[in-house]
Parts: sequence; structure tokens; C-alpha cells
Amino acid sequence: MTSVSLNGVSKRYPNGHEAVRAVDLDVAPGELIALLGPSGCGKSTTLRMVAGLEEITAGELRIGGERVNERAPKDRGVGMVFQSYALYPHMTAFDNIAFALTLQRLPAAEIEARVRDVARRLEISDLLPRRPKQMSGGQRQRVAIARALARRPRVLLFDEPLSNLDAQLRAQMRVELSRLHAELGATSLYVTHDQVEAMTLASRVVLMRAGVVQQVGAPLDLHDHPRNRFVARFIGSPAMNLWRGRLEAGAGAGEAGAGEAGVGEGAAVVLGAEAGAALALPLPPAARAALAARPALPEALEVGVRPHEVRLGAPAEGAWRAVVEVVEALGGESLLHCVALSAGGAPAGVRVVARVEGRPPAARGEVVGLSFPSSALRWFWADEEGESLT
Amino acid sequence: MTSVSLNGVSKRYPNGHEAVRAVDLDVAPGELIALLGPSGCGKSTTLRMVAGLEEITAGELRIGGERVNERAPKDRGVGMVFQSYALYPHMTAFDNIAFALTLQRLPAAEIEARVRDVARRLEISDLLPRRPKQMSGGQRQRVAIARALARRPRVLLFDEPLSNLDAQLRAQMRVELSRLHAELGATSLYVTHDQVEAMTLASRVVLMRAGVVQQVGAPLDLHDHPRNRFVARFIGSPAMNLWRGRLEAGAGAGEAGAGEAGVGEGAAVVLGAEAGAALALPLPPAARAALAARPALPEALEVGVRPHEVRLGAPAEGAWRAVVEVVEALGGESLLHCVALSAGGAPAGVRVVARVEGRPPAARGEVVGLSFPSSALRWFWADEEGESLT
Amino acid sequence: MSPPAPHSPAHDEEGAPRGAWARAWPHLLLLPFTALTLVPALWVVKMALRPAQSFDLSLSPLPEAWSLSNFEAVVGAPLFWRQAFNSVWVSALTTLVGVLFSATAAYALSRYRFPARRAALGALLVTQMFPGTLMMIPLYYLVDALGLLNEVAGLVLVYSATAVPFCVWNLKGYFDTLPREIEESALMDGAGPVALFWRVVLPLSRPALAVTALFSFMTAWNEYILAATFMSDERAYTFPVRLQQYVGEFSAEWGYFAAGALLVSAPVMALFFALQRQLVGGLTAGGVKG
Amino acid sequence: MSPPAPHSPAHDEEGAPRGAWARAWPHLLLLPFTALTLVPALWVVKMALRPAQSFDLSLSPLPEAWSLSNFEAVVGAPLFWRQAFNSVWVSALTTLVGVLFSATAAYALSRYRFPARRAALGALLVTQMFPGTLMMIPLYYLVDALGLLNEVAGLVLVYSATAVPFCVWNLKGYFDTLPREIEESALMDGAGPVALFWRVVLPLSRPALAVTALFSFMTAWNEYILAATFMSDERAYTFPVRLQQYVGEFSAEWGYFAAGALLVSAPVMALFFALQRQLVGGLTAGGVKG
Amino acid sequence: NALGCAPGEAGAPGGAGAGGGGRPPIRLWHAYRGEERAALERAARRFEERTGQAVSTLALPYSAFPNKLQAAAARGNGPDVFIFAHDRLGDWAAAGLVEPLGFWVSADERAALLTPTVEALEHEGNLYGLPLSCKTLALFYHRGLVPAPPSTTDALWAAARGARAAAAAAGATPPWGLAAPELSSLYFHAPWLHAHGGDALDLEGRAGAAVASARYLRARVEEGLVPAEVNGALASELFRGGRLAFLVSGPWLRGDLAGFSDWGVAPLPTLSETGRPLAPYLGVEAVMMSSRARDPAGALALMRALAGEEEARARLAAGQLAARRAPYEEPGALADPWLRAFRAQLERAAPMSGAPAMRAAWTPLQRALSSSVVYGESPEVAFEEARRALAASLRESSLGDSAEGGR
Ligand SMILES: Nc1ncnc2c1ncn2[C@@H]1O[C@H](COP(=O)(O)OP(=O)(O)OP(=O)(O)O)[C@@H](O)[C@H]1O
Ligand SMILES: Nc1ncnc2c1ncn2[C@@H]1O[C@H](COP(=O)(O)OP(=O)(O)OP(=O)(O)O)[C@@H](O)[C@H]1O
Ligand SMILES: [Mg+2]
Ligand SMILES: [Mg+2]
Repeated sequence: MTSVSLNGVSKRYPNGHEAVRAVDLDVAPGELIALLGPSGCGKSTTLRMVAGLEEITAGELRIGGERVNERAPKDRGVGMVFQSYALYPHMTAFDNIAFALTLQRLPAAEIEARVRDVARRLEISDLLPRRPKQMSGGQRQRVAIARALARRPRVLLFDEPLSNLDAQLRAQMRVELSRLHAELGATSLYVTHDQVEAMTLASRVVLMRAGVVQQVGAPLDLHDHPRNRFVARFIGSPAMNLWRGRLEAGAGAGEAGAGEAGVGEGAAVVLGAEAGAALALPLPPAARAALAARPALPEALEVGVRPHEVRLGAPAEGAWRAVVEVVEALGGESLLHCVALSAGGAPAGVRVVARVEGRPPAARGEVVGLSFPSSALRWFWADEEGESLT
Repeated sequence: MTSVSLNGVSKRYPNGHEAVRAVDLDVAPGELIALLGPSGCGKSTTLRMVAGLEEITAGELRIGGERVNERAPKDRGVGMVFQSYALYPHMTAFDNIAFALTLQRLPAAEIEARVRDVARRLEISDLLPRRPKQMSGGQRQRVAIARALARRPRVLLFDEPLSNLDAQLRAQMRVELSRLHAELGATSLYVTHDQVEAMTLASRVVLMRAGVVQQVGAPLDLHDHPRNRFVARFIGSPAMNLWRGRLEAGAGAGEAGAGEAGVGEGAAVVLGAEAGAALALPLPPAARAALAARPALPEALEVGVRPHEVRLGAPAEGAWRAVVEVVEALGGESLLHCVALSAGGAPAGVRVVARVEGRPPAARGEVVGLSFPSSALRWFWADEEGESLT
Repeated sequence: MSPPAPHSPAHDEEGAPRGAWARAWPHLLLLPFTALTLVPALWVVKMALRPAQSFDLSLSPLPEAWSLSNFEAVVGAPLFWRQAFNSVWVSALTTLVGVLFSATAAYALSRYRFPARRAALGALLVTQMFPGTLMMIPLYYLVDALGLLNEVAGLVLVYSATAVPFCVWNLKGYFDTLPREIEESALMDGAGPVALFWRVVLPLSRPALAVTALFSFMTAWNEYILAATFMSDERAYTFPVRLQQYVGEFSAEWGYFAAGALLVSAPVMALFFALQRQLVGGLTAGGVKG
Repeated sequence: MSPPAPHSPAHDEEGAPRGAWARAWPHLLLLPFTALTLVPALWVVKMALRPAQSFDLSLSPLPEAWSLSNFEAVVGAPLFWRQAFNSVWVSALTTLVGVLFSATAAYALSRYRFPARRAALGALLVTQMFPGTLMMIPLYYLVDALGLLNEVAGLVLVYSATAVPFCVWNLKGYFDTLPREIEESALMDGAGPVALFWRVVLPLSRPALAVTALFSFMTAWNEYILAATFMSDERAYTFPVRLQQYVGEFSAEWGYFAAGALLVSAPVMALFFALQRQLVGGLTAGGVKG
Repeated sequence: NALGCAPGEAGAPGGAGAGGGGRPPIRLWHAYRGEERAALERAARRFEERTGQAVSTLALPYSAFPNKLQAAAARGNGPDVFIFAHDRLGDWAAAGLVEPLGFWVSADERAALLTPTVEALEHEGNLYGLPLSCKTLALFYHRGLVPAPPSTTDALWAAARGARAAAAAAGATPPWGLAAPELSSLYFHAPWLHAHGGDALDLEGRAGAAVASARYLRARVEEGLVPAEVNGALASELFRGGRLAFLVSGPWLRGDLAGFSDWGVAPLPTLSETGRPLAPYLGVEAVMMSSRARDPAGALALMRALAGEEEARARLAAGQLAARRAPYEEPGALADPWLRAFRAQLERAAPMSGAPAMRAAWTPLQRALSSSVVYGESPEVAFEEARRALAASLRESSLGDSAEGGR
């Protein structure tokens, strides 16, 4: 059981591009932590620095408490599953998996046993005599995973290890990896594009953006308490609805005293240029308190709601009226892409995605009523960072 | 607007592997049809045969009514987005996109206009002067799509065009592709691993398995009326729960007459070896009728239910009692992996996955009650093919 | 110690080796060969700069006396410019023809499966196997029969035929490594075989083409036996024939010879520096996934 | 017409070209060069089989009279087996040394960035640029100074040094195309530079190594001037030296010469067929995505 | 004859150092092959038997010989004695590679040798080797086309024209008249040049003769009697095939004529216009001593043995032109028409100079002959250019040679 810690680790590529910026991260011994983030945010670069394949420009990397910045990859006790498999094309699957073991000069019998064991777990026993080019993409990916596991490294790095599998196989592999992790106990960093993977496998998730860590926390934590707009939109699928609206101070505004920006009880955010009060969302007390703590009131705020929190009803029922533009029926659930209507009945330019269980309750072109439990609304500053108010 | 039709198209690779077997498929002019199936089932091979990159071993391929088996790729009017991008590494994104147009000797101004237009749509205008190696995976994929679209081919083939994008970008691109398809009207074949993509983009879905088409139909059709067990399990995520159980004829069995296999009203399928009546699922009339049409009664049947159709309640409420083994909280929804308990309270070896909205209603180790609306149950023969009873 | 520099990725031109040992071993390996390469080369330079025609036997790399007289004599000799031009012209044409033919042939051999493929690959090697002295006479007859004696075309034909086999083998090996999907892309984009080859395959093969071109060029550039045999007019001679006359059967003017050799090597050097930029690898990086 | 065979994917060894034109053009391109290659080669065969020593100019590919007497004379000559063995031994060692050094040097030049890298690449080319006659004497001095005159080692050293530059350039071009991720994989698996090179890089480079080996082998196999110069004992001669002795100042024993040339070429042919299987490309297929 | 002492008894330093095991063998390099080589080795064995001095022979390819000699001799690895053509003698003497023999070889000894061969081995007044055999050009004629050898050029051309006419009448391809392996080479042009009164080394004073000889041959080329571009193999092929009446070639042609009997050989004719004989160059194969020979006395003894009468007789018997007088004078020695013809030709041959000027003349003259005879350009211009080039290169090399100083 080995800890991994990054202190201010940065990477600047020779062309000047700063792919990773001052990342601080402590991975507890035996923990599996997931790295999430949009394409090009520096996930692979971070893994490669931990592996020793990329020089660390600044900061310190410790594995098991020891500084390893200068250590060669083979001396770090790290195994890695590459995004592109990177199997040895001239070796059979067996030899691919056994390669690291033969380098350690283990006895042939033990090598055989270990390879067979890991192959059985990953359901690739049949493939052992085949070469990479005789396998399908998914099979190659599993061989690559087996290769990394066979070595039983202290630290495991996975770079999108399941990206080429179909949904069924991916679900199955997810369970298997979870089981293997529990057994081997290797400290793991796991890069994935798939949130379900991240949320189900990892005890904590690191969300990166342009080389900078945005938030680290338990999966549901990120989902429920996003630190900023970026996290809010990135976590959860379909993405959270996010709208920018004018802040209207409401009754009691400024009453609390001079120099203090304050908003009254009736304060609300109004969406859509001409929409008027029809598309107003009232601020909850917590948001009002956050505003009060600021020296000046901002002109606008952003407010978001997750598609599954949107409640659909008859046109008369909801807080908003909206017209359904696109319906996506996925079988067990449906997505409705709506455009909210202003008081006058004209589309107000505010798009809302709603997710509902089962079949679509409304067809394209129908008008529906939408409402949002105020506890489901998330409030953000409308500036660059877009931090959460609460 | 061009139709594409495959009549008994097969592909046998030189090594003897039959990757595609007698596929019949008619794609209507302007239709977008999705090819789904597990890894290695022959999706890419099918596309490559349509493109002309792979010889057709048997059968006939018609594009716009004309037989094109013998025609060179460039004379088929087909564009393709490759699974591996296959960009020209020595050209900038602009030149990559413009390549086909320069081959057609279009005037420079028109080329410029077309490239800029398609780049704007795919949000890669900034990347036009870059070379592939200066782009991230997702950016390359979008350039590859742009390249195929710029030519405005009569037929478009997409091989997992969005596989390397993160969830947000993928959703966005899905919408953009949908819009582009509506505009260009090119008949399209679209391979994907992502069911959401298949179900939202395509008017019909072709589900393949080991080179054989399993079912062709509207996305919801496949979801709701799977022709066989394979389709039932493949479509929908998480996968349908499927159990094999002993058929118990029940009251009135065999009454209808000699030589006719029949089951009575109380007929049920009993799951789990020792479970007794606790895990019985009664047969609906339609299933009983199907059984009656057969000369002999099978010993077993398979029955399935989709995770979102499983109803969770207090232990006393449900038809079955089950203990929760694993809980996966995904934010907007939760998955509960349960093991059903026999009448005696021991685990009966029957696993049930249930999907519920919102937060998990039960924790690991808790005992819950499960019930299944009988309309949600799907019945299949327990033989090789596993066809649906209804 | 300086910090370690990890294995650099494909587009990292500036990475450094890991640790002291890694930094040292390429040097150690190159050392004996660099010596075996450079010592004779320095000798040549020294002899060229010494105003004498005898062979120099001392080991010192510096001449006792300095002069450019050898160069002046070589350049001032009658027909020098004419013969230098012949050399350049013949070598350039040989390079062109050699690269063109070997590239097309290698591509065909790499990508198409046709009946005589293996036989053709084998036949190409046969030429390489006979001693030059023996081939010279049949070649003379062939060239004579084609009416190309005393013609640049004859020399170019023979030189290319000499260079082509190795170039074909070399280029074929390279073409085999190009990802086919890129070519398939071009097919889908409507490229015929010609556009495919010229606009996709060749640009991607620049490093191998550069080596091939160098090889073809040098085949023609240093050769004198065939040139002396086929050309019976001194105005048609290439420079190496002239150069060889300095140490020909009846003389050994080492000073001139060395000066001439340096003059001969200058364009090759220039070519090398011109091609050097083409010779960096990793051209296919980024084309396909991974 | 037979059905078209599309562009075949990486692991399709048996695909056929598309359409008649595609099938024809490689042949058309190869034709003149195959002729230029084969006509002289057939001539050699004919002269070897003709029981005469004069040069034969008739165009018929069949000799008027048949006999193996030339072969008998060549094989029966004193020291034939000894010299043949020398040739094989020297060529084999040259191949080994040449491939070993050029592979290591090329790998270092391809993967590591060290101070004198470009200079080393340039220096390697310098040797190729001077006429052999000129280099011979300095090389003789070097070899003599090393005490390797009359030793196989001396010849091997010089031959390898001659072959290495081109081999390095060639291999470097190939190494540059190997996907680095595969090497990174091996680093992660705990391979040091040596294991990486021997167990991953070299096996993947078989096609290029085979070409390199052939080139090194032939460099040594056909050479006679250096061999005659360095070896002063007939028992130490290589076979080409012997072969060249059939050629005199004004005349030659062409029959023996041709027979000897055929005997010389036989092992190269054998080597070619042995290596042929290694020369198929696409070895890296399947390693990385795409 | 100061050193007329018995071979081996000179007490060379090498002998003293060798202790009990006898002297080191004399290293003998040559480029012989086939029968010549076997004969040489027999001679060496005989020498060993006679003197007890071991001889080690080494055969080298002709083309590798000069370079190896130069490289090895300079490093002291060379032979003690070597056999090679005399034409590089000037260079080797200048470079100090060969030992002058004048001191040892008496006038009597010289007198036993054919004079032109001795002259060829003299360089700057010193003798640098002992001649073994010589080579020159003679006239080969095809008996099927020409019944008897002509003694004048007029007769030669007349015979050639007659053969052409006869063939034309018979509807066959008319044969060529006369060919030499390389028309533009000075070596093959020399007989014509000399017959016109020219000299390759005197282009200034005898320019007219050079121009005249070039023009003379050019006229025959234009008439179609002489093919402008042939090489050795093609010429002998034409000759054997009855498509050439006369071939100017040397003793080495014998191999090419194997299995063909319709030929005769005679000395080159006299040039009708001047009355002078066509005088070819004389090439001499000589045995020479390295200046670094370990045992000069032993080496000299070996050289004398190889150049001696017994060997000369053997050479003659093998059809070679031995360089000694005596064997030719023995009865029956000249029964072979081949030998008779060449022996006669020898007397008219002009020894080729081994001087640096000669080697310098080679290239410019070849250029001049090529343009004037083969391409029919103005011979005046061509030879004037050649003269200037020769003068320039002589100036340069004297500059170079003076800088070479001691060696
Ligand atoms: N060798 C390099 N030189 C310069 N820039 C690079 C290099 N490698 C990567 N980059 C850039 O660094 C950034 C981070 O790259 P990285 O591969 O870590 O992204 P990622 O998060 O793994 O993305 P993906 O999800 O697409 O794999 C990207 O913008 C990329 O373009
Ligand atoms: N050239 C080939 N030779 C032999 N078999 C092949 C060849 N190409 C593909 N196959 C096999 O044919 C089957 C179908 O391959 P194909 O690439 O069409 O699958 P796919 O459905 O696209 O899978 P994926 O989703 O992994 O891309 C696979 O089992 C594969 O192993
Ligand atoms: Mg990545
Ligand atoms: Mg595929």
C-alpha cells in the first residue's frame, strides 16, 4: 500500500504549452482516484508524469513518501494501461503479459501461473496465443489491462482503459476492475471520459480543466456541490441547464445598511431579455446571504438545474410554460429539449432540457409546464470563474 | 438523395473468417441508419464494403439503384469518417478538409468557402492552420468529420465518429450532426457503441451479432420489442435482467387436448434451484398462447425485466424479497444490485439490477421488496436463439 | 546531476536522454566508427592543402606547408567546369530517375499483390550480386545497342539501374510501415492511384525518399569506371573520371586527387544539409489514433 | 473480367490490385529495370556455361555449347574452398558487426538528443563521399597501425565502417517510424535501455534490419580491392580477390570469371531467400490503436 | 660488376638477425594468372632449390596491384621483388619505391637483353628493373577475307576494300577493314603517329605529323573502313565472325582466338605515304626490386634468375615475347609464325617512356584523338589544345615534384 502525492506539479511542454499547472493531489494508499476533464485538459500528461514518461517541470512527486522526480520509470513500481494499448505487436498476448515478469526473472512456472490467473479474470484466456493484430479493439484493451496488472505494481495508472468496449462489456469490466482493485489494493489513478465509470469505481474524483484542478471530492459531492459552473456542467449527463439572468434586488434591497450590498426577500433572477416576470427564479436565503457578503451587487447571476430535477406538467401547472422542440426517447427514460415561453407566449430564448422516466410525456411542438424545486437550483456568480454562491 | 441496399452481402476474410454473413438492408434515400453491435461483430467491415475498401465476397450492393460491387471507392460517391481518424498527417486541417475538393478541381474560392463553412459548423475554425499532431484526439475527430462532409457525398459512412469526445462535447456534436444530416440529406450509415447516439440520431437501428443482423427497426422498437434475448440484453443500459427458470404448467395444463402442449392459467416460471414458489413469475396470456402453439412444452423459459421497470419497496411490499449487494449512486439516478432471497430467506442466486430515480432508497445490505409489473416482463425461449415468445 | 529527461514523445524534438549512462553510451558506440570515418577524411583535407603531389605518410593532421595550389590546378584544368557540370547533371538525373522508379516500384511491391511480385523482388537483388567488372561489358553492349553510348542518358540509365534495387528494397520497407487507413482516406476522398501516390504517399515518405535520393546521387556521383567506359569524349566525362586520371594508370598526383575529392564532396555535403530537414522522422505522427 | 480487389488492409497478404490498369502498371514500371537487370545476368550465366574464355557477344541467351568445365576449373583451383570460407566468414562478421553497430547508433540517433547528434549524422555521411581509391591508403595506414593487416578483423572493421553510415541512416529512418508508446510500455514494464532495445525495438525492426544485413553482407561479399590490399597471403584472400585475378590488363578469362561470379552470387541468393520472410512489412500492426 | 658475388652470400642484416632458421623468404608479388603464374611459381621453386633461399609469391589482381604496392611499400610491408608493367616506373622511381639497378647490372648483362626493353626500363639515366617479356601490337588478318598480309598500308586498304566489295557482291554484310580495340587511345594510335613522324612527347615540334596521322585515320573512318567506336571484346568478336579484315592487337588476343583458326599475324605494314613502318609502343613486363627489400643481394639473385635465359626460353615456348636475345637465335625458335611476327614487330616498336611527361601526355592526347578521329573535329585545334594542356600539367607537376623534396 503506497501513497502518491503531487505537490505543485506542473508540466510545460518544450513548445511552451503549459499542459498541467501546479497540481496538488494526495492519493491515499490503496485508493482509486479518477481523473476527469475535457479532452486536452492534461489528464494523460499527469499520468505520464507519475509514470516517469514525462519530465516534471516543477513541483514534487512522491510515491510512498519518497521523492521520485528523478527516478526512471522502471524504478517507480508503477504500472500503466495506455490510452492506445501500446501492446508489443511481435508478441502473443501471453508474452505481452509475461514480459514484465520475465524481466524480473521470475521462475517460468510462476510467470505461467500469474499470466493465466490475470487472463482468467479478464476473460482473455482464449486469446493468450494470439498476436495483437489478430484481436479486436476491445480484446486488445483487455490484454493491455492484464499486462499492467500482472506485474502487481504498487501504483496503477489507467488511461481510459475501457474506452473501446461496448456498453455491456464495459459494465462487466467495470465490475471486474472494481473487484481486482479491492484485491490487489494498488493505489490507482484512473482517467476516463465516462462519468459512470468515474462515479462507480473511484472513491474520489479529480476534475481538471486546462491543466488546473477544479475540484476534488467524492463523486456525489461533485454532483451535488459543484464548486463552480464548470464542474456543475461537466458532471452529470445530460449536462445541467445553466442560464444567465439579470439580478433583480426585490423588496427590502439595500435596507440592511449603507455599504452593504443586499437583496430583499423578493429578489430574483430574471431570464430572457424581454421575458418579464414570467421567467424569474427567486433567490433562496443562502444565495441572498452570499450576495450580502459581497461589497457590491453583481448585475447578473447564473442559475442551473439538472435535467432530472425539472418537473414536467400540464401547461397550466408549471412555473414556466415551454414548447417542446426535440424529443429523445431512450427507452427507459426520455429527454425533452424545450424552449421556455415568455409571458406573451413567444419563445424567450431560454432552453431547458428535462429528463423524465419512461416514455416522453409530451410530443414535439406541444406546450408543457415546467417547474423547478427551489432546492434543486444551483446559483453561480456570472464572472469568469463562475464559483458557486452557496 | 440516394438509396443504399445490401442484398445478401457477405464478407469472408482471406484467413477464412466470415466477418459479415448475408446482410440484407435497405437504407432509404436520406435516411440515417445506425449500426450497433458488440465489438468485432462486423460493423466496420460492413461500412468498408459499402465504401469499396473491402471486396464483397458474396451478394450485391446497390447505391442509388445501381450495382456498385465492382466500382472503385472514388466512383461511389461515398464519404467516410474513419474509426481511427486517418487524417493526412502532412497537411493542415484546412488542407485535410480541402483535399477532396481540390481533387475535384473546384475553384479555390469555392473550396475556401466550403471548408470555412463546414469548419464553423464543427467549431474547428481555429484549428484550420494546424496539423493533426498539434491537435487533441477530439479535435482530430471533428476534422475527420468535417473532411467527410465537405465533399457532400451522396452517402455518408460514420465509424464511431464521436468515440473520443467527452460527454459534453459528444452531446453537442450529436445535435450538430443531426442538424447537418437534416440539411445535407445524405443517406448515412452510422456505427456507434453509444446507444444514446444510435437512438437519438437514427431513424432505424440495425443490431448485428457475429456478422448476422439480429433486428432492424426504430430505436424504441428494439427497446420495447426485442426479437430475441441478445437484442433485449444489448439494447438499454443498464442491461435488462434476464433469468432462466423452470416452466411450471399450472392449473389447466394439457386440458386443451392431446398433442397440444398447453399451459394453464396458473402457469409460471420458477427461478432459482431451491427457491420454491417465492421466486415464481406468472405467465401472461400472450405467452401462454405462444406456448400453446408449440407441439411440446419446453422445460425452461427465460424471462427478463429492464432495471427501470423494477419497483422497489419495503421488504413486505414486493413480490420478491432481496438483499442489496452494491449501490451505485450516479447523481440523478441510482443502480441497486440485489440478490433475491428464497422463501427461506437464503440468497437464491438470482441477481436483479434495479434503477431508480434520484438517490439510492436503500443502502448496502438492506433487504428490500421487489416487484415487476407483469407488462414489463419479456419472455424468451430458452434455446440457442432465444427468440421472444410474444 | 542534471534532472532526468524522460523518453520524449513523438513530437518532442528537444528531449534529452535519461541520466549519465544513457547520455554516454551512444557516444561510446559511435566513437570507433567516427574515428575510422574521420581520420581518413582529415588526411584527405591535409593532402589537399599541401602543395605537393606525393603521398603523405605522417600521422599529423596538419600539413607542414599550406597552399591552395592544388585546388587552383584542379579547377584551372581544361574542361573542369564542363566535367563538373556533367557530374551534377548526370547525378541529378540519376537521382530523379532512380527515386522516381524505385518509389513507384517499391510502392507497387508494397501495396499490390501481383503474380511476379516475389520474383521481381528477387530479380532486383540479382544485379547487386555480380562483380562490377563483369557487368560492365554486357552493360556496354546494352547501352550501345540502345544507341546511348556517349550520351548522358546511357549513363543515367545504368546508374539508376544500379541504384534502383537497393532503393526499392529500402523504400518498400518504409512504405510497409505507412498506415493504410491514410491511403484509404484518400481513396474515399476521390483520389486515384496517381493522386494517392503523389499527394499522400510521397509526402509522407520524405525521410525514406531523402535517404534514397542521397544513395542514388552518390551512386552516380562517385562512379568513374562505367563513366570512363561509356564516354569516349572527354567533354562528356564526369568529374570522377577526371579525378581518377590523377591517380590513373600512369600517374599519382595525390595532391590534385585530394583537392579534387574535396571539391567532389562539397555538393554532396550541400545536398546533405539540404535534405537534413527532411530526414527527421515522425512524419506520420497524428494521422491515426494512438 | 475478374472482380475487383479493393485496397487490402494491413494484415491482408493476399489481396489483389484493383482492375486491369492497377494490375498492369507496376509491371510496366518494373519492366525496363528488370531488363537492365536480367539481360546482363543471363549473359553471365551463359558465359559461365560456355566452355570458353572469350567474351561472348551474341544476343542469344543460350550458349552454343554446354559444359560445366568453367565451374570445375574455378572450384578445382587451389585454395578455392579456403578463400570461399574466408569470404563467408568475413562477410558474416561484417554483417554482424555492421548491423550491431548501425542498429545501436541509429537507435541512439533516433531516440536520444545529445549534443553532437547532428554532427555525428553528418560525419557519418562524409565517408561516403570520397572516392575509394583515395581512402584506401589512409585506411591501409590505420589498419596497419592497429596491427590488423592480414587479419580478418582488419577487413571486417573496414567493411563495417564502410557499410555503417548508410545502414545508420537507413535504420534511423525506420526507427523514427516506430510508435514510441510501445517503447514506453516496455519502460513501464521495467525494461532498461538494453532490454528495451533487444527485446522490443530490434524484433520490431526486422524488415529494416534484414535490408541492412543484406547491404552489409554485400558490401563485404563483392569487395576485392581492399581485400587484395590488406591481405598479403593468398590463404587469407577472399573469393572476389581470386575472382578478380581472372581479369588481366588486356584480356580476361571470362568463362572462369562468370562461373566464379555465379558461385559468388549463390550464397547471396540463399541469404535473400532466408531473409525474405523477414522482409514482409506491417510488423507494428496492431500495437497501437487505429 | 662490383657485386657479382654469389647470391645470398652478401650477409644481409636480415640474414644475421634470423639466427639459426635461415633467411626470411623473398617476397615476390606479381599479377600473373593461369599458365604464366604456374610458370612463375615453377621458376621460383627452381630458384629455391638452387640457392636454398625461400621465395614466397603472392598473386594480386592486376587492378589492385599499383595501389597495394604504393600503400604497402610506404609502410614497409611491401614485397622485396615484384613483377609489373613498366609504365608506372617513372612514378615509382620518383617516389623512391623501386631500387635502381644500374650499379649492379653490367653492360654485358644488358647486352643479353633486347635493347628496346632495356631502354624502356631506364628512367633518368638509371635502370630500374630487369625485363621479362614484352608486349606490342601486330597486325592480325582474317584469312577468309585477306589471303596474305600486306606490307604497306596501301596494300592493306586495298585488301580491305576488296573484301568489302566481294562481300557486297555476294549480298553479305560488308566487313570492316581495320579495327583497333580503342581508336582514340594513344596506345593504339601510336603506330600511325610514329609512322607519320610524330611523337607524343613532342607536340610542339611535330604537330604537323600528329595532325596528319589523325586526319589520315579520320579519312578511313569516314570511308567506313575503320569503325570509330569499338572495344576489345567487340573487335575480336567481329574478327572471329568474319566481319573484320584486319585487327591491330597484341599477344593477349591469343585467348580470344581460341577455337578459331582462320587468322594470321604479321608485323604492322609500312605507311605508304612516308615509307616509315607503323611503330607501336613497346610495353615491358619487368621484375623490379623494392627500395625496401630486406636482402637486396638475394632479391637481385632472384631477379636474375627470373630474367635469365632458362626462363626466357620457357616463356618463348609458351608463346610469350621473352626479353632476351639468345632464345630467339636458337634454331627453330621462330618456327611459330606468331612469334616470328611479333619478334619482327619488336624491332620496330618504340619503347614507351616511363617519364612523368609520358603519363601527363596520355590524357590530353586521348582527348585530342577522340575529337579529331572519332568525332571528326579539326585536328589542328585538338592537338593545339592537347599541347597546351600538356605544357600546363608539366609545369604544375614540376612545381609539385620540386616541393616533394627528398621524397
Ligand atoms: N508533446 C507535447 N507537446 C506540446 N503539447 C502537448 C504535448 N502533448 C500534449 N500536449 C498538449 O497538452 C495538453 C494536454 O494533453 P493531454 O494528452 O494530457 O490531454 P488529455 O487530458 O489526456 O486529453 P484526452 O482526453 O484527449 O486524452 C493538450 O492541449 C495537448 O495538445
Ligand atoms: N483483415 C481481416 N482479416 C481477418 N479477420 C478480420 C479482418 N478484419 C477484421 N477481421 C475480423 O472480422 C470481425 C469483424 O471486424 P470489424 O472490424 O468489422 O468489427 P467491428 O464490428 O467494427 O468491431 P469494433 O466495434 O471493435 O470496431 C472481427 O472478428 C475481426 O477480428
Ligand atoms: Mg489522454
Ligand atoms: Mg470497427
